[in-house]
Amino acid sequence: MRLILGYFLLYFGAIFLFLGAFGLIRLPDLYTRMQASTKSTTLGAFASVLGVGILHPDWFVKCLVVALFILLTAPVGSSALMRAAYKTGVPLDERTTVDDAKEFFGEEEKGEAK
Amino acid sequence: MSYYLGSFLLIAIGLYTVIIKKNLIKIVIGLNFIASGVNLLIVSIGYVKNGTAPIFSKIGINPSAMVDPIPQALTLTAIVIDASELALAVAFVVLLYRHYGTLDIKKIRSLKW
Amino acid sequence: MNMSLELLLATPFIGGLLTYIGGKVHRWVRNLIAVLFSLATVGEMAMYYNTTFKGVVWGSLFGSNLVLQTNPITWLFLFIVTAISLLVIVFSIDDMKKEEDEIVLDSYYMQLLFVEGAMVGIVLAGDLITFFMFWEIMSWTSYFLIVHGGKKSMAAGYKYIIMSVIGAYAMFIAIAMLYAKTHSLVYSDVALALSQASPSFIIWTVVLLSVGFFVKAAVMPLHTWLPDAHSEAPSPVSPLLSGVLIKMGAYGLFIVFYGLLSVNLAKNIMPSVFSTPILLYIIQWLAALSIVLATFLAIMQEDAKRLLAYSSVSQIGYVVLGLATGTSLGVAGGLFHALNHAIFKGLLFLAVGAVIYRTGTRNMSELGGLVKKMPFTFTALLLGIIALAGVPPLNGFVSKWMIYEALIQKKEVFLLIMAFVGSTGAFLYVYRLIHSLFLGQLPEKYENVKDVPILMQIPIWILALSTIVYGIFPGLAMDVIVKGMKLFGFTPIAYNLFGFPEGTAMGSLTVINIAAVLMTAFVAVFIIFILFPKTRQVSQYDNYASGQELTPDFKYNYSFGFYMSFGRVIKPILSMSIERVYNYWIDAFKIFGDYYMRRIYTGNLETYNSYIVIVVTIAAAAVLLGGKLW
Amino acid sequence: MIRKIVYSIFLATIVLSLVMFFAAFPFGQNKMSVGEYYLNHGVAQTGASNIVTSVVVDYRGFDTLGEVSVLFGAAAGVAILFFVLGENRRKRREQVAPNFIVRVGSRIIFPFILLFGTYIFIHGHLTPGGGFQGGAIIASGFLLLYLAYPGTTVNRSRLSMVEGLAGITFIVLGLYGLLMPESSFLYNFLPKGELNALLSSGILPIIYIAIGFKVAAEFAGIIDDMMCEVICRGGEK
Amino acid sequence: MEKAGKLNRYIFTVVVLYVSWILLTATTHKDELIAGLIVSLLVAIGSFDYLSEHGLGHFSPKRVMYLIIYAPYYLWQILLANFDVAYRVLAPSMPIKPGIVKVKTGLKTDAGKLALANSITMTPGTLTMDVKDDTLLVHWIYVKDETVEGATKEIGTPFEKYLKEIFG
Amino acid sequence: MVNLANPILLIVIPLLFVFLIAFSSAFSKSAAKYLPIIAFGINVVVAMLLVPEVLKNGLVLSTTAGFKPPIAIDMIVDKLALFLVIIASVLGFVVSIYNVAYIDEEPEEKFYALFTLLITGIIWMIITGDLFNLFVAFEVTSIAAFGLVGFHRDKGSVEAGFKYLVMGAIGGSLLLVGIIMLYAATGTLNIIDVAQKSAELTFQQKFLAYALIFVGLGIEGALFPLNAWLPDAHPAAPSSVSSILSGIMTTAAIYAIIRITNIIFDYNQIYLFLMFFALLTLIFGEIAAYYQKDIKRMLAYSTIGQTGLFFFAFTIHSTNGLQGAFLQIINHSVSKSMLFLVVGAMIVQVGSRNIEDFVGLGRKMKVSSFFLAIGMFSLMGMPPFFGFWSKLKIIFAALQHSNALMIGSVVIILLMSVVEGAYFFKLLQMMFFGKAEQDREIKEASFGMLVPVVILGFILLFISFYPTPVLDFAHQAASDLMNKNYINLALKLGGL
Amino acid sequence: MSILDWIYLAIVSIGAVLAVVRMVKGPDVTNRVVGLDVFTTITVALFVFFAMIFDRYIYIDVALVYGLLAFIGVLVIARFIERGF
Ligand code: NA
Ligand code: NA
Repeated sequence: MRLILGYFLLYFGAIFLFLGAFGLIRLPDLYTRMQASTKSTTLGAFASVLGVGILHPDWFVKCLVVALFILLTAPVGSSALMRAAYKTGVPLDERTTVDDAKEFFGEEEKGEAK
Repeated sequence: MSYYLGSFLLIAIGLYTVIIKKNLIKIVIGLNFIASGVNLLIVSIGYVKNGTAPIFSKIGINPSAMVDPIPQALTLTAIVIDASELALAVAFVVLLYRHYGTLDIKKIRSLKW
Repeated sequence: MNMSLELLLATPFIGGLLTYIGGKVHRWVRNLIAVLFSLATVGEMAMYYNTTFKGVVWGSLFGSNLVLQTNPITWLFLFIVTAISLLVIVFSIDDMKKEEDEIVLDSYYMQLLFVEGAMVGIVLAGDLITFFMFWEIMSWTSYFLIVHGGKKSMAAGYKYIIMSVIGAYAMFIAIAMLYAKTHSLVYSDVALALSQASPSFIIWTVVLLSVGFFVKAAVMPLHTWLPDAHSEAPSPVSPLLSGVLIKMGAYGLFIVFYGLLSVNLAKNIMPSVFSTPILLYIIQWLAALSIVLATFLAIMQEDAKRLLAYSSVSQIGYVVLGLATGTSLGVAGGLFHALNHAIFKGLLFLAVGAVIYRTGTRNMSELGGLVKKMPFTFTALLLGIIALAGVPPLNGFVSKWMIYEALIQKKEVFLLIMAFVGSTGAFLYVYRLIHSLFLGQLPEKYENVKDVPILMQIPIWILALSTIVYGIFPGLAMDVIVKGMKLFGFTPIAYNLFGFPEGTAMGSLTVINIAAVLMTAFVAVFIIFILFPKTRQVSQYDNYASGQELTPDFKYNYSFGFYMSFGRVIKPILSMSIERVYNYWIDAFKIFGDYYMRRIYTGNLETYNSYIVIVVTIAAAAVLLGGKLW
Repeated sequence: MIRKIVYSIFLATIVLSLVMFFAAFPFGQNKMSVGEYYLNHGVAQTGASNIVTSVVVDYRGFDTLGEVSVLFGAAAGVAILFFVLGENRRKRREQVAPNFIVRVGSRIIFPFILLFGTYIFIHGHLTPGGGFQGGAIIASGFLLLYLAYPGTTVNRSRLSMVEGLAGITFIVLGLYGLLMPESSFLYNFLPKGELNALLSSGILPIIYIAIGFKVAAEFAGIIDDMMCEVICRGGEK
Repeated sequence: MEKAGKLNRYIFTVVVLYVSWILLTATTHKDELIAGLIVSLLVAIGSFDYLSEHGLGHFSPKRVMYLIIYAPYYLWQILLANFDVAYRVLAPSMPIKPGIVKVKTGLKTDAGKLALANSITMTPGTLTMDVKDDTLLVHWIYVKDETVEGATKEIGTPFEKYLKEIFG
Repeated sequence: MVNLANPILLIVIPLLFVFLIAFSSAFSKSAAKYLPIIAFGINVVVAMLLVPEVLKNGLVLSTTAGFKPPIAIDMIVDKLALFLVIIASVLGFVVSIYNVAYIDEEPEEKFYALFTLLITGIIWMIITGDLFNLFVAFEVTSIAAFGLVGFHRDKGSVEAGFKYLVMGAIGGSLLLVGIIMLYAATGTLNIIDVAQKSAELTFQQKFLAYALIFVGLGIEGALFPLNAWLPDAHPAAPSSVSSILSGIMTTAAIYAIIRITNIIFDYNQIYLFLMFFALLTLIFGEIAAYYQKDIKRMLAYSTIGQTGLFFFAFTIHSTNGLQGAFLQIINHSVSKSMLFLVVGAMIVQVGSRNIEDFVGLGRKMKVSSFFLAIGMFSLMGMPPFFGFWSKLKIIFAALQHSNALMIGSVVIILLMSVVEGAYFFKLLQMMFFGKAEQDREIKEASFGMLVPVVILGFILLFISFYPTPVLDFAHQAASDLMNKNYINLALKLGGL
Repeated sequence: MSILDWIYLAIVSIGAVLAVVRMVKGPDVTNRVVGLDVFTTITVALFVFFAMIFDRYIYIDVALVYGLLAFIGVLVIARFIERGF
């Protein structure tokens, strides 16, 4: 049972790790790529590490620490990166419908100038 | 052998960079390539087939199945030294940029002859 | 006895240091110490004069054993060194007063005494290392003396020190080669080693040593430093340089050829020409060329001191020519001429120095007519030029005569002719000198010129008297020379106080007899000169040139370009100036440095990094080629 | 272009010669001589379960002293190069990070990073971690803080004090070994303890803690200088 | 809500760190526990100011309870998000309609806003780029509603009700 | 009671002071100024205490961590190392005094810490008995030097510092590769152990490792063409630092080459290979020095030339040659350090590094100029100064082998000595006999800067007039190295 | 290592390779960094996996350190992308 659950988590993680990377290749612009990669790899790593924890119950606590760490840090990194990308003018895909960011950052620039 | 070759290539790429590239940052990166190559070489030297890390974290680990601990220790030292050099190099680059307004090494030659 | 030699060597050095310290007290203290210590050196020299001593080994204070030795020849040179140094120091006291900076003077006297000490060391040295050490000390201390003379002297001094260093290093190689062979550089050991060495080794060492001595002795083509240095140096230094310092080269040659290498040995290992070993024969030719070319150059000079400087090159040529004959007579003549030249050239430089002291110029075309204003200096200079020209009864005559005689006996006709040409030429330039300075018209601005102060007169007088004493009593010098040469394996030549008795190698030569004949002739000519009508005295403004009235600027210029027409004749010879060759090398060096060296230190980091890679590549290639890169 | 080709050939030569050399010492082959001694005696002699640590801090502790000095030198060098007078340094306080997520995220993670760094260097003798890794992690916490709050200032004289004191501790511990009968620098004079226990292997953990503090202080100093260079001077130019 | 007192926050930090230490070392060995306490006490000195504004207030039962409820919900959302991503990445037609929209939030504390931002990032189709005052900037992979109100309702509201309780 | 005659103290005590400087800077600004003086004062004492020990036993070996080499790192002080350690400590002491008056730029405490670290690293390089530890010491030295070269932070300093750093870093890495190759071949890092265990390797195998070590150390050791950083870095650094860089740092690197060559790679071909570099170094250093307008740059190139000279002496590979090399090292260390200190003081007064501006300085700064002259004379090898004896020994040793190569080398050496004379005399003549166009307000160097100069000057004069003990000691050290006594003694004492 | 482990390794490795592809392709710095970020996350997971395979508990610490440094690295890079030096 433990073995099955462990390997399930491990494989579940592996698949999403793969998917995240695949999205990186397939999706058209940076922003959508990041959408895919952030969610998938985080979950993938999270599940994968927990899987190890379950397969090796002595280590469960430590694995949990690693998994939580990943869960906590990944979104922060991604948002910082995407913001930076937008601010340096990394192009959006042509299918993009709305762009409130211009306004959002525009105000900010003004705010800074004060 | 392949690991050795990898480290040699890293060293060679690094050397190539410091000779051919004109950008200060690239030169610094080249230095880092060389250093990484050397570190990889050191670690590869110490590797013993099927050896494990030389840590007796449990009772009864057989020391004869372990890799050579010396290269690992040396790498540890070398890495810190490389990091130190890197930090200083970056500091120099920043200052050079301030003084010369360029990162092109060809233009930074007020000292010659 | 041991101690005294050390004392003799130490006295000038200690004196030099004390002078410097004394200068901080008062300039008279300094001057007194300088005079007293040089006097003491002369005294010590006199005390042990003409004694033979060998292999005095002095402690290890300087890192290696300081080996000292004496023999009559060394005493001859020590006499020259100490005596002239003393006179120069005395002369300096007034002459150098014009230097305002007392500090400069403190170091000036110190350096004078150091040069003296270094030369004493060279002469007393009993091994080549001691010799070389003092040789180098002499080079740089004398360099400092030369550059005391102002802006131009710096270039001169620079040339001097560089050439000296080159010469010294040539010597150095030879000394090191000898050391590798014998592990002892004491003269006797070296001589022993040379007697068993291969001919090529001997030739190499001897040639290299000679190069060092040639530079110092200013034998052509290594003379180029001398005219500048001797003329630009301060007045009192010139006699020391011309009179004494260049003799160290002659002394060195003597030591090498007759101390380390015996004539017989030389004859055995190399072919002979005119029964002279080829090496010596070549040296003879170099010396003869020096005599002739330097004479021509002296004739062409406008600067009094420069004229004397070239004269020195030519006169030292006689010394070397004599030394290189390899016969008793020639070598004795050479040694004697070394002494004589020291005396009369010292005298001439001091006399010209006296004129410069009063007039402030040494350009001959700006001078003239000083005979009435400086009669004493005139007399001294007259004696000097007579001695130089080799006219009896003054001292230049006997030594030159000995050299001629030696050449005649060896049947070296060409050399003899060249030596004669040199002597004839000497008449031309010495006449020029005395005429331009003392005869003719007196420029207006020198109306109030007086003779020099007594302290400057004394050294001049002493030298002037010496020209007469050694001229009339050559035996005084021959005493030492012959005694010394015996130690070096020469057959002694017979001599007496007045010259050479009949039936000796010299034939018969008694200066008094010759002088009597000449005096008679001179008196006859003088009487004729008095009796016959004289040329009319003309006011100095009362002359014209090409129908134009001369402006005061030009009015004294009749002595400018005195031998111009003669100059045109010899110009092609002079244009082969050795100096051009030197300049060519200097230019080449500059181009090398400026053009090629810049391409190495480019300031380009990539290039620098590539050097590293290239060196590693060379090593790697060597490994790949199986280590057979060399 | 020719230059590039020529140097490529040169480098290829170098690589080839290296390959030739190492052909005699194949990868994975046991080349140990002294290393074997460490593996066999390390635990008994030093009490550290991590033999790398026993090499780093004990057998070759002197290398580590050097390494610490190198880092110290680099920090001092950076401080020299980025030296800014006090007035300029104060300018930095006014800066705010515009990025909310980074700001708040970093703030929350910061204490855990400190804790984790400490964990790493305290367990240096038991795990692959050690003073350097721990110190570097702590310093990276400071880096994070700077990213969040560019106005952050560290008390530089306190940093100097920490790095100085840590260095002094290292050396004084080493010098104490000279007082032992073995009279040897860095002699491990404390009891070795039980294998894999936190309190084991004598002076090793103490040294590693000192190194941890030192490295943290030095990297923090370097980061502080670099940030100051970017921010304080950035305004000037 | 104003900041808690210094001591309060310090103790909170020590507790959090000490728990983390125990998790990290994953042992109850006496030495480790003592060392952990010392380390937590020391580290907290330098860092309590950064960790939290509420201090021990975070341990109020209500907050802990909501947290316990929120955690599985959050994980579930992540799971959904990933299937969503998988769908969009793998579907041949690539059903995307990206856009950047603004989302309003009623959360007041920084921690709360961060939690919201992170939650949005980790959940289906959205990624927070920045937060300012009460506005979140969100990249949406399939824009359903371009207005601020609509977007807020679609993206923010589901999380906000829990987070409001947890971070107040 | 602790035995103070312990080589390890030579490194550890100054290092302790490095950290003390950092520590004290938190409380007091001025303590940092004086701590280096104390540190190197102690070092001089320790070095002196080692003298009788070394003379008695041939060498003193000190292990670390309570284990014998090759298990642990050891420090070995033999006669030769002692020689250099004394020079380094004395220079450290003297130049630290100079710094008190000389350094007036912030951040001072960092300067003092790095300065102390620099000399510590140099001593470390000299006495370590372990190859990797040598690399570490090399890096300690380099990193301190990089920072110090950039100390002024102006355009030139930064450029020089960066170039030096890049070349030094490449050098360090190559050195490390060479060391690692030896480790791969022998499984040990102790120099003597490596020598023993690498005995069965072929020359060809060893050569590449050697070349890498040589290049690495050669960069620091200023060997042509690896020395391009030097003429930039030495002038850019504060003069007191240049004094150490020129005086002992390059020497320490060369010494490391000498020792490693002698112990591990003692092949005739290698000496030939090295001689080639030595002569090129000499030629390019001296000729380039001749053209310099910047006085410190001139001295820096002169350092290259001098390095070439003593390195050549080493490649003669005979006791006499080594003796000459060691004598020349002493001569160069003392003289060149003194020159840099004097020149530093002069630059402070003149406000320029251009040689033209030094005209007439001989009259204004009499004491400084006097010692400048003495130093230059000794470097030129003019008797009666010490340099004469070293040059003499080198030439004599070279001509002991009367083959064309040696004779040619001697000719080159002497020609380059002429060039050296040419530029030194040019400067001296200008200083002493030239006259400045306008009168300048120039005073003698301050007392604090004069004292170190005078100390070094008197050391130079003393060994000039009483060189016998130094000559003898150098001879013993040389014969120890040639006879490999070093190895035997270390084996006996170290229990390898 | 069982066959299951090998398959896991294969899947994850392909993911890592794809991430590297993005790193190499770019086309801009940000894209590369995203590739790097994915790559590091995968590596962290792999570290933990290897800890299990080789039965070395301590590798997990390595994973943690690696993850931490990668995180800070991304933040630093993001900052520099955004604001330059
Ligand atoms: Na460790
Ligand atoms: Na390096």
